[in-house]
Amino acid sequence: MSAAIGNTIVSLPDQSTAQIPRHNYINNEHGLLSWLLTSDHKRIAILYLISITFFFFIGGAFAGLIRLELLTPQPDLVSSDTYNKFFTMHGIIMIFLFLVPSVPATLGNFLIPIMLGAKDLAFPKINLLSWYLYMIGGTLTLTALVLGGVDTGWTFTTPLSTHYLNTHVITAATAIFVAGFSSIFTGLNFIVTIHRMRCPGMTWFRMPLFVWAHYAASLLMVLGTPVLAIALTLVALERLFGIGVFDPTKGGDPLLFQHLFWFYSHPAVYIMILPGMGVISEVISTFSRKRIFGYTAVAFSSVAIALFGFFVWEHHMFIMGVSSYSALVFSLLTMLVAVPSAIKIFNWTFTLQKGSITFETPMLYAFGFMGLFTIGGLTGIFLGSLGMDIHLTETYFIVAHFHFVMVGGMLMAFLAGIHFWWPKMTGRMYPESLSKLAAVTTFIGFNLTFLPQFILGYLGMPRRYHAYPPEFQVLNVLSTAGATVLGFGYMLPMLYLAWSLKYGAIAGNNPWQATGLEWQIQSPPLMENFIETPVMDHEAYDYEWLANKTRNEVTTVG
Amino acid sequence: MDNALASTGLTTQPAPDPHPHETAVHAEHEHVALPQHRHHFETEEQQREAGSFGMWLFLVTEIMFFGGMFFAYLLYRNWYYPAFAAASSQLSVPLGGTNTAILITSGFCMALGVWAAEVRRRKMLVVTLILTTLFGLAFLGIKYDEYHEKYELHHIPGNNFNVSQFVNPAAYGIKEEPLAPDMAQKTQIFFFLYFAMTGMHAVHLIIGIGLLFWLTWRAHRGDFSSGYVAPIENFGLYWHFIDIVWLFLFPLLYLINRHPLH
Amino acid sequence: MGLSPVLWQFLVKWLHSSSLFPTEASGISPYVDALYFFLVAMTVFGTALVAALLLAFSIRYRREKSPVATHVEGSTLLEATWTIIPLAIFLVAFVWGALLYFRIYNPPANAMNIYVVGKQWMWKAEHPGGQHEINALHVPMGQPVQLTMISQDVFHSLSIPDFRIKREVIPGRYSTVWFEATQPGTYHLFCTQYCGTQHSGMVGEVTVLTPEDYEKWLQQSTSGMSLAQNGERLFSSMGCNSCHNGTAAARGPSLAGVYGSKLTLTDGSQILVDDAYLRDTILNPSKHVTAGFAPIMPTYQGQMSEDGLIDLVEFIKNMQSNYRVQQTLVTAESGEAAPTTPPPGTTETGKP
Amino acid sequence: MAHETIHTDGTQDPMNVTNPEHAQRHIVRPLQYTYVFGTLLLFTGITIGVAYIDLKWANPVIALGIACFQATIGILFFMHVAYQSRLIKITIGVGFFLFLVLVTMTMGDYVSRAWGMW
Ligand code: HEA
Ligand code: HEA
Ligand code: HEC
Ligand code: CUA
Ligand SMILES: [Cu+2]
Repeated sequence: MSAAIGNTIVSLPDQSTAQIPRHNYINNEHGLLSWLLTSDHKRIAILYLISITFFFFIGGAFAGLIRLELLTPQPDLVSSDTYNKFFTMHGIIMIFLFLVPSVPATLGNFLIPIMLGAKDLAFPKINLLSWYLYMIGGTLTLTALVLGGVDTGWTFTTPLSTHYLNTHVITAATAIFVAGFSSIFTGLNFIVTIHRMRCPGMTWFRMPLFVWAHYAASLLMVLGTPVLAIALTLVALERLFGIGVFDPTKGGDPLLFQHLFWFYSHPAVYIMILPGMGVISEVISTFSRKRIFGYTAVAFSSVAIALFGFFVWEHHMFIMGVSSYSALVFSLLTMLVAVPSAIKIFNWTFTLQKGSITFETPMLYAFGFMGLFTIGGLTGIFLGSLGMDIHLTETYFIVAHFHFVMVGGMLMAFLAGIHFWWPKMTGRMYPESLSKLAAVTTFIGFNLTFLPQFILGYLGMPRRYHAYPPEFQVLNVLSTAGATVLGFGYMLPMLYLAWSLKYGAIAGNNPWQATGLEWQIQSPPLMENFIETPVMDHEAYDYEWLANKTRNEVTTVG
Repeated sequence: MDNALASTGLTTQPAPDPHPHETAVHAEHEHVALPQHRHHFETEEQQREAGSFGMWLFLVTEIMFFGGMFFAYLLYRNWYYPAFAAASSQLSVPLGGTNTAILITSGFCMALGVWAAEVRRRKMLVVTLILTTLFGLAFLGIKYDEYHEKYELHHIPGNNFNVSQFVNPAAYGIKEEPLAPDMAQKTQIFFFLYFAMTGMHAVHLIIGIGLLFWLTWRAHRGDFSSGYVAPIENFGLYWHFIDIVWLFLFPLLYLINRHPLH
Repeated sequence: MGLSPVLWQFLVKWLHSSSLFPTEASGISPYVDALYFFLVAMTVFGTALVAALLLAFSIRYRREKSPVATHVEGSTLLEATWTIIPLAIFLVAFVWGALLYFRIYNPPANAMNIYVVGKQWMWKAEHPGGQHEINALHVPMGQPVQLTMISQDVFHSLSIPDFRIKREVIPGRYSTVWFEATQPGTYHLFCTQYCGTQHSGMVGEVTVLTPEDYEKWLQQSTSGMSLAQNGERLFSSMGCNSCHNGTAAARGPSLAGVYGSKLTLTDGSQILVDDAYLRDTILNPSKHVTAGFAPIMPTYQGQMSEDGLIDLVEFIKNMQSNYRVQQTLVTAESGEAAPTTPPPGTTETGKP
Repeated sequence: MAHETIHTDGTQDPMNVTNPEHAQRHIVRPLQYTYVFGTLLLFTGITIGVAYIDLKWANPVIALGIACFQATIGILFFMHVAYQSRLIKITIGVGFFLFLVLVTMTMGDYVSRAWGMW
């Protein structure tokens, strides 16, 4: 039954006879309430997918407004207060309501139990609670927005946020506090599930790398997020009572807030990237039909990133008046934390060697990820290097750096994952050529948007600027032009994925001929995933095992 | 055990079965299914261990949560030691000490409660839970009294905060060295941390007491007297954790410098 | 080409007005740029390497060419290679960057000092001669200039891209940065730390003058009083001289020559007196009490602006003898307007 | 962190079947609780008593030492960690370790700052 050799591995069932399985998690129960009260991890994943997409487009709309304002050097489109609210809302929404939950809460939620051979996450109700917390956090953010917005920047710098602004800081802080607990509970659920719910035979080193990456990210969520929670609580209290923990005139230290904030927010960037790295591992392996090169190295590098990620937060404060000696230590540690990422990139690259590579859409996104994340990561080295950071910090260089890792890296990985698992989640294929177009469009648009920003940054254009000297205009125009292309590139998947829900080709169990447990069950899966508890009797990414299995299978769709 | 299962680990071995996923039925591990057994766990043992592991992870997040405040405390105590010492002397050691004892006792009752659930004694469990609740309430009562006193002395940080007591203790009949006015201002940071830390602790207690009511009711109904002890056990962990936080708060806040200054 | 004429104009304008990197207008710029080029080379090399490998493998092992994948487990040698080589490169970046950092943030001893106060949303520079300027900074060429900066409200950050320097301006604490301008001209001065509504308006111009022009400029823009002279006035009007008058009966220590010396505190520790210490001891005198004195000095927190503090600091810095202090005492007494000081033994009740 | 995962070949480690984390359920007897209870009370008394004696720098050290000791026995016996699996012990260890990272690395900054606060 193996697919004929061509430039693709897609093996769809015969479309004239194929059907979506009669029983699956989607049609198991009906009605809105059956979704809102579900405790099925797959349904919760779908709830998350819908909500984060919603917030992504809101965040994206703000990005569009930012770029529009920056088209001209004059402050002409909106007032500076409004502009400040734009980038604050953009940052808060994109980070806390989109990127942090993006892959873990959707794909992770959907796949981790299946990949481990479990029926559900360890605490299904807490999983649902976590979605509700997320929604409360999101609603509060929207409330803050509707009431007039916040203009602290996503970093809530004290004493600005505590004493000098009269916008809805407390509402926004509460929103993030609540959303933070949603993330803590997701992480907690994953860790317990990974430790406790693996099916027989599923040893640590038989787990897909996707699960390893999520394990590492979950550690960060569980250990880091509470510190953000307390930092924001203190901000809210200080705002309410004006006590002075962060107020220098009353003897407090504003840098204390920075320490607490970045103690979470640096690890948070790894919360954002690690799950994406998990996606890339799956995609690369599947489309080169090979086990990931250096499986253990990739697995351990995830854990190493999680561990070292906790020791470098001060690199966000290098010029803020921290001690030079401790800056030295943190700069050194920053260099160390970059190495595991390099290990991963090279292992993925060498997975291709001697493979049998095809170029379906998820693979294109994965290639995009590798190139852009490398640039983004290496520009992180610029910032970690003390003397260079002095010139680059607080300029567009930083903006470019983090959009390269977050948008070029994580968002690409998210889209790779969504396309890759779309057939599993919905039972239908997305339209292949249109999606390739979207992938290429985003890649081009992305580079056009953010490459000029590196140059702008080195030229010295400060970030969070509403108006700027006229000589920076050309690069800004390029950037805005790119953002338009990019926005178009992101609208496309939205549209055709929605279209495919009804009209897409029926995917069958395993359109990619992939090895993961999730591909051995029907798509969309059953309510409790497996008819019988599976037994893992082979290594992860064992394509020979898959070939044997397929050879012996009588029918594909039963 | 289960070597039969493990021997299927060879990857090259052809799998003639169209459904290679064997059911993992392990008779010797199957306990009598309790009504509380959640469907997605293989065994009840697994469920119980997952529960306590999850609870511990949650407590670890709590460590980090309180950790942020403990760090702020450490920093400012080192910077403004005289202010911290003077302000700390305003707290009542008898009340704080009593509260410590009360909380330890309530923890002891909780521990007995876990035992009672484990040996399936319904009455005993209910009684210990009620005692735990009562001691928790007593703690809050005393705490309220202390807060109230601070309120009357204008020691609540904010607009009404007043440092005159530290600048001029003699006028208040307090035998303490006066603080310089600028240092006296810093007592506000102490009191802020005092209220933030004990307040956060109290919030945890209040949540705990809420849960205790619910658990007592369920225990009374007999939910936990048939071998299903996980909720009691996990709540016990939470309760003890709050006690332990207090065991640090008490010396740090109340006992900074109790011997006369030289 | 379908390039729109508008865009074309922009491109031409840009090519004329600015290159890919900013002017090198300070002594440190070439060093920063050197590190930058190294890092750019690293990025280009790393990205090219990854891209080349991806491309080569994609072509060589695409499905048409390589229908069946060959199993490869991994290779310790390769893992070691791509652990050690990037690590080595990153460590070079670390050492290089660290050397530069200490160079940019440690001013040479002969640097002239200019004070900068940041507030929402303007920069105020104060030259020792008393020249004040708003959103502008005039500096001489070829001479190391140290900026001693403080913020009156929130975090700001002073950035001069063409000098490749930047430093956060912190509320409640002096921070410093230094540079040596090498080219006359005007350069951007930005506030780069987000500081509220008009953050993007908190910009100014740095004008680098030849030493002669600078002298001329100083002459023209003087307001008559130097910072130290202002400080002297404050020293008597705030009543500092009632305690710090250098007489045997004085309740406070003599401040002559205190700047740059090492003080022993009551708890036995030693501390170097610098600008930051002087400022802090005026606002929080009881935080570090000099050995042999009682903590009776009142706090001036909230009674003095950052400008006033700078004047006082500048005055104390320049105080080599108590002569001038005693002068202020004499004038004060003869004018019958004795400075109000708290009576000995009692201290003011700090109102919140 | 993958402490219990030595068997990469997977042949000896059919996880959830015999969970190596699986610890014997141990019911702590009330008498033992009483001992712990007594010790906790005793040390609360000691910590109060010691606070009234001037021991210079040793005062806070002793107070914290006692608090740590109390916390340890509370965790070990009231919270049953002494009888728990290694996994749980490690989890708690990680929590405290990370708290120490937060404290020491941040303090490192404050202590080594040159602005004379120390
Ligand atoms: C997903 C998010 C993400 C990720 C993964 C990273 C990854 C990294 N970041 Fe980034 N960062 C952010 C998001 C992220 N960052 C954000 C949001 C900010 C700004 C916050 C704000 O102020 O608003 C920021 C800011 C920021 C700063 C602070 C700058 C400042 O404010 O002054 C620094 C400084 O060190 C830094 C460094 C790094 C480093 C060293 C990495 C490393 O982990 C990168 C490691 C990866 C690689 C190194 C690439 C792979 C390597 C190779 C393929 C080898 C190449 C081969 C050879 C050299 C031979 N980042
Ligand atoms: C996940 C994180 C994430 C993502 C995906 C993005 C995506 C984008 N970001 Fe953003 N960005 C941040 C995180 C992110 N950003 C953060 C953390 C900051 C710092 C904030 C701060 O300083 O506090 C920032 C700041 C930031 C700035 C700097 C602002 C400043 O400092 O003054 C800019 C400027 O160009 C920018 C641009 C963009 C662009 C063009 C995109 C594009 O990729 C977006 C493309 C998507 C779209 C364009 C959406 C398309 C859809 C529509 C337009 C339809 C909308 C329709 C309806 C709502 C009906 N971002
Ligand atoms: C009531 C008396 C009094 C007044 C008024 C006073 N001081 Fe002081 N000052 C002291 C004493 C006593 C000390 C030493 C103890 C200490 O460090 O607190 C001191 C210490 C200092 C020091 C630290 C240097 C050293 O040698 O210890 C400086 C600087 C200083 N004062 C500056 C000022 C300035 C500037 C003013 C006015 C704005 C002022 N003082 C007003 C009494 C006073
Ligand atoms: Cu001042 Cu930005
Ligand atoms: Cu970081």
